[in-house]
Amino acid sequence: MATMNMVHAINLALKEEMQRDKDVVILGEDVGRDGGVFRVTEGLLEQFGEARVMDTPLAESGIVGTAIGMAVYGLKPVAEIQFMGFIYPAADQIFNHAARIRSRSRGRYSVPMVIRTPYGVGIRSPEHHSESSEAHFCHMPGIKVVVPSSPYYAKGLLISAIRDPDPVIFLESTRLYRMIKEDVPEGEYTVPLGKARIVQEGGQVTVISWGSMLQKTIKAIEGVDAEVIDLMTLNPFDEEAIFNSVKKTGRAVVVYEAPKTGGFGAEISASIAEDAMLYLKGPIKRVTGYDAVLPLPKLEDYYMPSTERIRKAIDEVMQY
Amino acid sequence: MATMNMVHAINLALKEEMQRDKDVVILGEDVGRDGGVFRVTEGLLEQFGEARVMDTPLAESGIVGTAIGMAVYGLKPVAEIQFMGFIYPAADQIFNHAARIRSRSRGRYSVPMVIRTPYGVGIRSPEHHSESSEAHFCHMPGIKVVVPSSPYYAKGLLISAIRDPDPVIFLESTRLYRMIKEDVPEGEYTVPLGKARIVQEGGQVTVISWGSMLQKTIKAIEGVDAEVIDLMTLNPFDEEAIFNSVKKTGRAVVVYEAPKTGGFGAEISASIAEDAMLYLKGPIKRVTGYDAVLPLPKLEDYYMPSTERIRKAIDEVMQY
Amino acid sequence: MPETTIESCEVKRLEILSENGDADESLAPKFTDSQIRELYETLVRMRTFDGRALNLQREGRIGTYASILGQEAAQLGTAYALEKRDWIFPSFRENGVFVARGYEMYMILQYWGGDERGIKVPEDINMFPISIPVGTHMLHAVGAAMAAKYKEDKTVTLTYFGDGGTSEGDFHEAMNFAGVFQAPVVFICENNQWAISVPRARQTAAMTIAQKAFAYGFEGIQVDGNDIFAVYKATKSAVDKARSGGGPTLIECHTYRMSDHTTADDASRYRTKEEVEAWKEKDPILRLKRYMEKKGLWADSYGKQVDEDAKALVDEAVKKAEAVEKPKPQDMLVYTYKELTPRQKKQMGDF
Amino acid sequence: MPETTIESCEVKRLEILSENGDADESLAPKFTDSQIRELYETLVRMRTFDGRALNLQREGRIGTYASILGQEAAQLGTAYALEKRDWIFPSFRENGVFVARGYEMYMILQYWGGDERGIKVPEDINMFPISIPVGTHMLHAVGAAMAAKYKEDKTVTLTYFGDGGTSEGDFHEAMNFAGVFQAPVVFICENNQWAISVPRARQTAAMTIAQKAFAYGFEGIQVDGNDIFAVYKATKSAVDKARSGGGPTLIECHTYRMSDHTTADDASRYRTKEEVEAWKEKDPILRLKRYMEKKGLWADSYGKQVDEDAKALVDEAVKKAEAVEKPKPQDMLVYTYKELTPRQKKQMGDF
Ligand SMILES: Cc1ncc(C[n+]2csc(CCOP(=O)(O)OP(=O)(O)O)c2C)c(N)n1
Ligand SMILES: Cc1ncc(C[n+]2csc(CCOP(=O)(O)OP(=O)(O)O)c2C)c(N)n1
Ligand SMILES: [Mg+2]
Ligand SMILES: [Mg+2]
Repeated sequence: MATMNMVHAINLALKEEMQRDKDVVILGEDVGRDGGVFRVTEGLLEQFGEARVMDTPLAESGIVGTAIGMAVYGLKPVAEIQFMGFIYPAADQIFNHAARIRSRSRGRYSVPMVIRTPYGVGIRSPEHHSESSEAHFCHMPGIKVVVPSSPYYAKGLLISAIRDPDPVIFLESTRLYRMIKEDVPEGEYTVPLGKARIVQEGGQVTVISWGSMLQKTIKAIEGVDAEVIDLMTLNPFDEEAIFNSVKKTGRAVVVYEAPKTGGFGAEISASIAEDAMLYLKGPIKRVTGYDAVLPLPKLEDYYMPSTERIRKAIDEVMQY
Repeated sequence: MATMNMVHAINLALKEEMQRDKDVVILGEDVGRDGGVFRVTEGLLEQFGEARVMDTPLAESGIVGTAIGMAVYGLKPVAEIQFMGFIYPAADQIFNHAARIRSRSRGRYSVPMVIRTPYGVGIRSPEHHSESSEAHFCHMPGIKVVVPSSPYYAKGLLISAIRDPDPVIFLESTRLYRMIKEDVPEGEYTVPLGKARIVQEGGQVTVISWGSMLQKTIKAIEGVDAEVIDLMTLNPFDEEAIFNSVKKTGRAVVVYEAPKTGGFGAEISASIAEDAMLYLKGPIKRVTGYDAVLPLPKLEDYYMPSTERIRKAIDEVMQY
Repeated sequence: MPETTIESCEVKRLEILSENGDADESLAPKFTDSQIRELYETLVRMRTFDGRALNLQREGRIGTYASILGQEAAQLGTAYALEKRDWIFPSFRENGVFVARGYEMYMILQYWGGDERGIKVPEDINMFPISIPVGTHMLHAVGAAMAAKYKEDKTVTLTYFGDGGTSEGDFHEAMNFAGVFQAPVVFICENNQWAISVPRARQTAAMTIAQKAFAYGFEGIQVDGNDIFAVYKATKSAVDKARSGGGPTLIECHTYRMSDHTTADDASRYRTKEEVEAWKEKDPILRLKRYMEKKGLWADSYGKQVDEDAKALVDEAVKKAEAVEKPKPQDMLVYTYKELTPRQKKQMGDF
Repeated sequence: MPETTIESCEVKRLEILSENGDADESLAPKFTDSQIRELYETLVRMRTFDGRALNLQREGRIGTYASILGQEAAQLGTAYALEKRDWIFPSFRENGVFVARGYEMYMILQYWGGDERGIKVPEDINMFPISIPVGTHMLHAVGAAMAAKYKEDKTVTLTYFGDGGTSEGDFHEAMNFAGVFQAPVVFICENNQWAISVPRARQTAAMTIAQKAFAYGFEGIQVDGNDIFAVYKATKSAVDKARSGGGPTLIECHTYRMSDHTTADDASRYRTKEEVEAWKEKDPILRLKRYMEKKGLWADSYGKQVDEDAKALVDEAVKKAEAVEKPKPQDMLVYTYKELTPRQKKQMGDF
């Protein structure tokens, strides 16, 4: 057991899975010689060679599209998109192909592929480097979406994602990459996809978040009898865990850093409003990014949900 | 005043706007000589010439990307994407550029462009020809999304969209194209963007839908004291109209034909659960497509929300 | 050193079998008589199938259908150059390739009839399902070829697309990845002169599609796509090259779409009868028949028999397709993921 | 007619000014002495600005920054060939082009300092904001050129991108639309041999970037990108051609990125010192200086003065940039649409 940050935990997961299974290959921009712009794939080219760690041309659709072909042929590609803001050129390959090939071929073909990509506000990057566009991929049957909130869960979830028989988008918060260190076991362990995690039990209010917002949430609830849920897998998401908690607390707050309108937290609210409404004492509040283009670094702290904004929402729902 | 279907109403809007303003140009696949695969642009090449009605190469990103350049330069392009299932190759141009250029340039440049595209289930088409992926574009600040539900509104909304200073995605239900005929005035009239329409007043339940689902909804409410809202503009949507209605009725049902999870109706439910919760008598139900890849024609009727399914949801919420 | 030439390229066109059935024997592939017959019989089967599918659509017995009329040689000549272990990634117009590869014809009809079970490719056919989004599936062929190379499998992948498909960004990325990774893949462009209503000249300002390969550092060649000998020969040498580690090739089959784009289209809106007429004399099957006549491989009774056999096979396929039970509504959910999600399980209860 | 050649292409490279400052006068543009001085002074201003920006980043006074070191001639030689009415669509590495076009230097610093107001282009400069998504903005240049053509404006658009940018699908679509619509656009590829850590040879298997134009039916040329005469001459003739209705041109400026990719990068991880050293002798400014020496246009006092003037201008820009007031949080919302949405109005209340 070693203490490590999320970059190292993810690197370790990749290394161990590549050792275990020679069908696991990596491809993307700068993933090889450079070890990735965040160093997540550092050392893998040296250890596994060019045939398994492929620096590709600068073309996201090409990366995902060829990864689909590899997956269909029997490999387990782990593709990297350098930043989530640059995933859109690959949207067609993800939505119209990766998500649908199992269905289109009635199960004859499948796409056991992972797309890793850094996301989120908080490290003072240029435009397009801080987006959280998970909602798009959660509205696409056939795709799974996973977001770890700490090194331990990052490793366990990534191993599950690599072994999953379906395509998984794996989102890595740039803010978390080097923020937290945690004990992470060497060797195999998995954290199951599709299951949320109760980070802290509580009785008065349920606060649901994921990825980098979880850390903010934990700070925000100090002194409140709150149940905190780390969703971990957004698609398919763990309705049951949410409903059970809301049935107990009668109050819910959802936190996400994407623009408010149409963010994935809307689905969570809507699900509660549909299936657990009768247990609610008051409104379901959302604490989110603004309905604006994500600003450049000078204003990014204003954009991102803050501990104060989360706390304010909790206090508001506690009034009911 | 002539009676016409939606294809003709849209064609008329295009023709009149092109007559009025020579900066309005059309581009897309097969929009010229062929008059569009649904004949929506029929006769426009003959009337306005090749320089204004441009048959493009088969490349959606190219269509939207060049339209952005035209818009920035001072034209008002109306781009056609042949089917909504083929809009994804243009996702990057829409999300990372069209939506953001005003913001990026602090108002120096803008993108007064319309992207028209046929959407929706119901005409027995091959794969990818029946999708409703409006949710993606509603989760993108800087983009407007408009969906008419009848010929009259199609014409008035399209004229508003063309004159709007910001990029508008204009969704045309293939099922509605030739289904309804309606009186449509010749000459200029506009239907404002951002405003919903109360199709029928009622006191017991609010049913919210748009586009082709509105027609199903109207059938489904027979004999119920329902208030029916045609949202018309999904982004930005008319919260106020919804809240006002829900405050009156205390019950809400949202109908959309996209896959349930993460569909735009989730945002509507979530908004009600956040800002009008205290007026609700019971859960907010959603009647939607399934969380599945849209099936080929043999099963499409099972996929699409039916009058029966809508009615069932209304009956359910009426029990509270 | 002022202006110097640092690179150059020549684009070739290969023709072997002329319209009146004469073959340049120095170039012609060394087919046995029975192979020639096999080619002819397969071409007829493809065309018979295609004609029937068009009829079925007109009668409302299947949905929208994309005809291969005129493109049979381009489809068979390419597919015939592959081994069974090789992989095919088709677009939506390769019905003939499916037939040529021994895919059950009734299943093709089932697919166009609106039932995805028709495109569940049997385990023993290395072929990918039909891909409707134009220009996108070539990337899968390249990725599969990269995987084959990594696994040292010595299989080749081959992918089909139209002239219109070359305009999509994914075409570019597929070609570029293939070049960079020296993937064992063969790109077949069926340049049938039209992308729905858009003529080839409006699709790209390049004189040929073949020359586009130069942009990616590998070879491109144009062949007379109605000349099955030329198509086969170019493909065979590209496949051999790919298999032996020589990397990708682009082959432009210069042919013509004799039908409407699909049954939902009316080509008379945008092209002249004369243009279509002019291509009739270039018909790929007629041409092979003339060759067989000249070679003494032809008898009218043989021709009749081939037609009848094809018709019988297609008749049977139609019967079989129409006897298939309707899919169950639940089917739409079960292949989304390997396992149903909790929410999908609830949704199954609706039926 | 067996195998015939149906098309061909030659790729040229243009060099005028050698490393030691000798120019091929038969090819050299007819610059006046004062123009030569203007070029030199602008190059120095660009480099001075760039060096200062790198320092400011190191001191934490601006954010991530992308250096132009080594690419000054490619940026100035191209921009200098334009008229004021012409339009530029830059990528993220055209800081030098901004300087050359008279864009306020303090605003460029403001932008890289994380404040979008720095990229609000003044009304009298026909330039588009920096575009970060690689390879995507060329389409805007093509669209603008199509619009200019439609309006019969006789303006030309010019767009910059890197070698890496040529791999994106949008590059392909932009080039293809430009060819089909004969748009008055000039494509400038600053091939600086690297896309972050990926070397040019791994970006495409083509020998040159220039040859990619052949795929779209128009001309491409490679120039020595560190030779301002060659860059200018090729651009000027492409601009003239575009303006007179001759359609698009692709110009590959063969140059080198002397710095790290950005301040967030460490190039020593993936390339050798020797490679970088070898390019130092090819320096574009040094080369022009040597030319000026040979032409009697040089004096050390002049050189010193130019350096000092540049430094003073940049000093002033830094001061101005750092005096700008912080943006207001509300600013993030107000430029989303022409008018605030009802929901945004509520959100404004948060600040
Ligand atoms: C990405 C995408 N855009 C648009 C379409 C609609 N569409 C179907 S076929 C076609 C034309 C294809 O032309 P080409 O590639 O030449 O193939 P052909 O039909 O001639 O075989 C179009 C525009 C599509 N299927 N996919
Ligand atoms: C679509 C997209 N993908 C990835 C990136 C991240 N990225 C920024 S610059 C760069 C390399 C660009 O190389 P090149 O085009 O050669 O330009 P250069 O940096 O050499 O000027 C990459 C991968 C991006 N900005 N946009
Ligand atoms: Mg075609
Ligand atoms: Mg570069």
